[in-house]
Amino acid sequence: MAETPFIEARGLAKHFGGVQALAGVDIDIRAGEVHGLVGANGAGKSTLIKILAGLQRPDAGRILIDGNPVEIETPQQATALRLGFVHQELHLVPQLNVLENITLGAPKPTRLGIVDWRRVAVDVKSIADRLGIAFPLDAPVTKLSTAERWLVSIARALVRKCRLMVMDEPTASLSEVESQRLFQIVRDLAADGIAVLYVSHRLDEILDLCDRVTAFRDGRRVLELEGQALTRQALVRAIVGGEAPEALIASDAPLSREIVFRADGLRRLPMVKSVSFDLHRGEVLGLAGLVGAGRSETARMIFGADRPQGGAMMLDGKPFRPRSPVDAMEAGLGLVPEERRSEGLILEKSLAFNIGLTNLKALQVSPLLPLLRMGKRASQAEALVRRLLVKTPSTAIPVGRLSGGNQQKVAIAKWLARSLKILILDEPSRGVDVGARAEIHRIIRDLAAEGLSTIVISSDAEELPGLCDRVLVMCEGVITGELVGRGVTREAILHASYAHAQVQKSA
Amino acid sequence: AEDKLLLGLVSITATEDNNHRFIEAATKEAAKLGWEVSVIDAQGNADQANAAFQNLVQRKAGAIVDMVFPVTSLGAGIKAANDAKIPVGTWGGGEGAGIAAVNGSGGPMATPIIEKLVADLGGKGSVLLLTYHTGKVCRDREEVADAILAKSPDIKVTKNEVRIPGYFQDGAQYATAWLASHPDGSEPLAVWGCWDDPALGAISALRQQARTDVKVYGENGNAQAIEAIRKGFMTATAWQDSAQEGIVMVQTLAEAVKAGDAWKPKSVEVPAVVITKDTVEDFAKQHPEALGK
Amino acid sequence: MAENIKAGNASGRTPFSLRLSVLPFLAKYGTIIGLAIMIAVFSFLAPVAFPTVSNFVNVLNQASLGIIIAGGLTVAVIVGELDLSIGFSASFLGVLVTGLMVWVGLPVPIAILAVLLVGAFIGFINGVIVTKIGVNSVIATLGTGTIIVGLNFAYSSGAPIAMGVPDAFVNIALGRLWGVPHNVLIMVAVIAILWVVVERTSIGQSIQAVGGNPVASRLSGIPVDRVKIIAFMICGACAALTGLLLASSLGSGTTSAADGYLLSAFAAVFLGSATLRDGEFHILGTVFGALIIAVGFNGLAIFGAPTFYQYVFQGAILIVAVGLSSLGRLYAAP
Amino acid sequence: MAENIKAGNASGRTPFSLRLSVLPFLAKYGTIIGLAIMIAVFSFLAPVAFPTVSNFVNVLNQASLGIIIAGGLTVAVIVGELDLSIGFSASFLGVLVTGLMVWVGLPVPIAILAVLLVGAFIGFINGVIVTKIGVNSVIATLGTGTIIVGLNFAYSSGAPIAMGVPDAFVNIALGRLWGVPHNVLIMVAVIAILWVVVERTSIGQSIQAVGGNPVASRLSGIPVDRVKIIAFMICGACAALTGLLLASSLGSGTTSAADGYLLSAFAAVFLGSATLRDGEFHILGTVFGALIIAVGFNGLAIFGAPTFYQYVFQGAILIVAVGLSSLGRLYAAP
Ligand SMILES: Nc1ncnc2c1ncn2[C@@H]1O[C@H](COP(=O)(O)OP(=O)(O)OP(=O)(O)O)[C@@H](O)[C@H]1O
Ligand SMILES: Nc1ncnc2c1ncn2[C@@H]1O[C@H](COP(=O)(O)OP(=O)(O)OP(=O)(O)O)[C@@H](O)[C@H]1O
Ligand SMILES: [Mg+2]
Ligand SMILES: [Mg+2]
Repeated sequence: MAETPFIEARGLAKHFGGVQALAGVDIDIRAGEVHGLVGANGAGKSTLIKILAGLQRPDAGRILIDGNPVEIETPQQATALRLGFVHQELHLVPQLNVLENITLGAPKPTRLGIVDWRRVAVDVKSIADRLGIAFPLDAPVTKLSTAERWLVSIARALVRKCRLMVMDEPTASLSEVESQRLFQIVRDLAADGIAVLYVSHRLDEILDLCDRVTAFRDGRRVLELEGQALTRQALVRAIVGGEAPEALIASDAPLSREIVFRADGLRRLPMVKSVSFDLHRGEVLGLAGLVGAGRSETARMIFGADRPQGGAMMLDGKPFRPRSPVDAMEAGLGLVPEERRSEGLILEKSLAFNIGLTNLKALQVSPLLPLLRMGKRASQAEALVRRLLVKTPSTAIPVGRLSGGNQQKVAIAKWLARSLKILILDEPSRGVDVGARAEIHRIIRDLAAEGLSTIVISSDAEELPGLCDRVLVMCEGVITGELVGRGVTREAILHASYAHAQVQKSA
Repeated sequence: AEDKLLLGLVSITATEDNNHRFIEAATKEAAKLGWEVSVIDAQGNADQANAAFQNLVQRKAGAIVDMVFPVTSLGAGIKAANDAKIPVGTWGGGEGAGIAAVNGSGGPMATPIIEKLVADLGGKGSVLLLTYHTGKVCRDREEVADAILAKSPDIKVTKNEVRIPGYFQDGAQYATAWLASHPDGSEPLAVWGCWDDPALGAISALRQQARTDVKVYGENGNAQAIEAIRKGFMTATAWQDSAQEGIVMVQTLAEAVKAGDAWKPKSVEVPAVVITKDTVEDFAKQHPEALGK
Repeated sequence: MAENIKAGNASGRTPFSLRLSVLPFLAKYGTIIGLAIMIAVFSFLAPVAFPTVSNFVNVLNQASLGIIIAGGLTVAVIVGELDLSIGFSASFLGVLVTGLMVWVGLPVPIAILAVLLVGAFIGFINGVIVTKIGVNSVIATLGTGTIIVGLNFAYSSGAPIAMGVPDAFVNIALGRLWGVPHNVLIMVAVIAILWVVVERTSIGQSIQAVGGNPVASRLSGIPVDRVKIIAFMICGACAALTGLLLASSLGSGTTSAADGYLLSAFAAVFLGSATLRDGEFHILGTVFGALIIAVGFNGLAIFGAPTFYQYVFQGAILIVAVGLSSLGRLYAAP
Repeated sequence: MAENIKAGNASGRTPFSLRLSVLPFLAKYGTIIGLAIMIAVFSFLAPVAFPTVSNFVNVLNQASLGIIIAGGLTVAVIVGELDLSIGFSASFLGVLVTGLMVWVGLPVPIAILAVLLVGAFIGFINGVIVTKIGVNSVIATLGTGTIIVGLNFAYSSGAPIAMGVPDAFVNIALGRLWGVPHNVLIMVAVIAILWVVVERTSIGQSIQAVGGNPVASRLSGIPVDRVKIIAFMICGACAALTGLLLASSLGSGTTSAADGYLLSAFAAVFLGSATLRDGEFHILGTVFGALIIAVGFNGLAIFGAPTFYQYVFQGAILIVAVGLSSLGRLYAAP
């Protein structure tokens, strides 16, 4: 491992209005190392990365490459310096196909000025294979699932031969299989002498993958660890600035016998073949499985966002046929969707606006007069922001300005102002730091104790044990396993997901 | 029906009143001659007017009338008609190579109105001319106005250019601005619109400000203007008898069709009628059609 | 694939580091400063005629109808759709209202009410074509606008309806109350209502939400199609009001009298999006936008600039007024 | 805040489950089917004059200029911006090209080249205002368009330049080669070039990418501003070409001859976005859109429909043609 760092940042500072996103941080990344970067939501990780990428100019500080100071004012300059990025948010061009998205902005071979896509495809194929991209390269990206889109985004960074690869939460939307493949690629990159900066809230993968780890808190570097000192406990303490929050322990308390919701043979091809299950009052029901299992589609059907092609649903013993999310909400359902930016939030509107949106009727002066009580809207938003530990200067700023994890918390908060019977959370702790994740879990359990039934979809097998009373494992559009109480463990979930997949394959 | 002669009317905007009156009268007259009429609304677009000419040639029309488009903007259309030996008449489009019959040249209509304006002002004061350069008729009228006003150096002229669409608002807004620098009682004042509509816009501004010291003049004599004269808001306008022009145009073209190659281009103008408060009631009796349905 | 239109430019660019405190100020108040500079310059150039109370009242009066129609368009634009039919529909409804009074003999208030309802109905049709048939709003409203021109012609055959328009109707636009022209009072009332509806009611929040992100709105339980239809209906009703006030000021219904409002309303709405808020469409912004256009027009005409300059100035005002605030935004820190 | 315009409606809706195989077909070919139906109906109504080779050549000839300007606009719209200045700029450049020949005495090819460059330059200015000053393209191009109208007045004072236009210039648009009008040949060549540029070159990819997602494009190192400016320049050059071909076919430079192209180009571009692809703007779609409009105008004129019907039909054609394909898309399976 080389001793002179490939890239160093010295005293970087950046503020947005009154928010000090970075308050003079130092970091150095060596060639051939995987350097982890951790920190609570809003700690400044993405801001550092945006500065490296030429997307934002720092207020102070400088960047050195191979010991020489460099100016990075535009993404083109970052590219010229051979810095590659997988940003925290998806950035695909919906009109273009997979291949065009992967090679976006990269120079391409041409003949007489006309792009030679066949040669481009040959070049990209090897990278696609390494990532395990199974979908055709000429598929439109709009037809891909979230996870598949992430693979496109990662492939884009890999096509350009870079000397530094920065990955901002690349695995947030991936499940075990894809994650493992990605880790292998990261290790290969490092072995080739490339410096890797790796940001994640999943501490296990940080511990697993990284040679060295830097932790940020409130825009400052609070810790740098390597070797033996690199322990989970140390990381958690650095991130939350105190002791680790207590893990929830699954209870074996008997479930309520009262069935709130029942799905019977729900079908919407090609993703969902036949899904049947019961949901009890006050239950936290996990929905696990590999990416593409059809869980999100199932949730959308229950919420009335998509129409089932077959099967039936019952709510409180009565037939339930929501024709739109409006119907579902009137019946007491809520859904925190998978894609917070495109489905969950109105980015240019304020936090108060977003949180108030699901609750407009209740904010009216009277049911007949649609005037809104703006004061109540603001105080309600403020209460929820405090409850979910959202890091924001106020509830009046556009939600798009928050850090990724804090946006996720707002997407959840907007449902907590409503009184619900059933809340469905699709990947609720994606991009959320350990502290907040524990907080979200505690809130789910509290609500369950008050009688709310919850369905939690998660591709992170670590998340469901402890949180859920019961876990259903879904695979290729059908439910293939059920785990209850103390039987809900990471190993059991993974085993159930894979077992079925293997049966399918060998069949 | 196959050998019925087809008369094509290519209108700049068939939804405008004057155009409409011409079309109706021409259609009736053509029916008397046993002709069939086809009206194409080019929606203000010279290119579409050319296309319409070509389409009519395609249909082997017997005669085509260009309504209002200046002949200079119908090169391709007139060429196609000439090649097919179809006589072309222009109503308000002016004379030009390959044109068999002309009328509705609105320019001369401005003469009596502007002369009246100068007389009413007593040869001094300020006048606001609302112009529209893009239209040939309006440009011709403006030239007439310039020539006459040049002889009265004591009349100060302000010109403002209105737009289509938007002539009412423009007329009103220009009048508002002009009135601001021409307060009540300062001097004799008048507004002239190169056709009635901008003048009517100006009238709405005058009425909103309760200004009664400003004389307003229009051209064309549409129903609204006549009504404004009756109520005393407008001083004078010149009524273009577009219906009669339509009849005359059809008759002239009928002669041209008969004469064939021997035809010599001909201009047959129908004189305009000046309408003022004094003459409006008589006029209304004689031409009830001018007041609309 | 998503929303149709967005104000602002903001391609997520990175500004230079120049970030004086004047810049955010410029971003917010750029267009207003532009208006102020314009007023100052005109007052200097035409000190007698321009900066008088009566001239300002008159300008406001002239601008009123344009503000009303632009206010309605703002609602459509906030919900993320364009409405190109407003000018044609205002023209038609100006003809219709006089026709209903003169030919059908309806009393003035009934005729007005009927026409406002027809305006809202045209908006409803636009909304249905856009949401239920899924036609892009540019094409849909261009289509309905063209059809309305045809209807207008079929109704009036192009001739203005001038005879027998009741005085009560004409007085609506021409009268004054406490020295303030009715048009101005009506405009202020309409703007106040639109502002409250958009900013302070649940339907207004829904309109903003749908314009911001229709997918997220739907998943938040907002009936997206219905909200869009309502926005189109508000827009249509405002067009109807402008059409009938125009007919009232002219004392007649004229086939294409209000067609010109389409472009000026668009200019006002987009100018307004650069005012006070970051490239967001909003009612008050539109009012400012319309005022900038009206004051510019008035000032130039008073100053007596030749036609050529008027066009150049008007074009330049648009670019400079918005440019000031955009530059402020671009180069201020985000 | 993001891109300005998007075709299509796609509010992420869920279709009914009716999913006959005819629907995706309708979605793709709806507008083309609309065109075919229109041709069939007109052939039936006007069997002698409409369905003849010479009439089709005629229609194509008439549509050519509209297709060229709409093709250029398509490029601007693909990059995510509107250009409202094209009609005014085509009018101005038609006047300028005749002025350069008649008044300045420039030889025909030089005058043409000069005017094409001026057209591209206007596009460049538009692009700079939009990207570097950050003015929304609606306002920016409305502004430059208005300024261009003023320049046009300043240059020609509104009077057409008709005397002394060289025959060589007039023959450009009016001549034929192997029986095919020059206009058609030029149009085919322009469309072919535009198609190759947009679909098969790197700059075309960048144009599509920037229009699809400017932020993603910027992150990927595409020089977003430069790409937008280039798109505006292509659009401006096409407007110039249309303006000069129009001057050639009219035999004169006329102040506002080409203004009407703005609306028809928009109609063509948005109609085209419903053709073959899912609400995406593309060159071939625009050609179809323009053809639908031209065939509609021609058929109605030949059939001799009364004015009222002409407007209603034209409006309805827009809505039905796009509606067919949108409905197909809405109710076909995702
Ligand atoms: N464009 C912006 N405008 C205003 N504030 C911003 C902007 N971008 C970031 N911030 C603020 O800067 C702080 C740091 O944000 P950053 O995105 O760097 O956090 P992060 O460490 O990446 O968090 P996460 O783990 O949630 O992604 C946050 O408080 C955020 O609200
Ligand atoms: N719009 C679409 N069109 C076609 N196929 C799609 C679309 N969206 C998703 N898919 C397919 O659906 C699968 C993902 O389905 P779904 O999101 O329901 O599963 P999931 O179990 O929730 O997995 P994930 O964790 O990816 O959300 C992907 O494999 C993808 O191929
Ligand atoms: Mg982040
Ligand atoms: Mg999912």
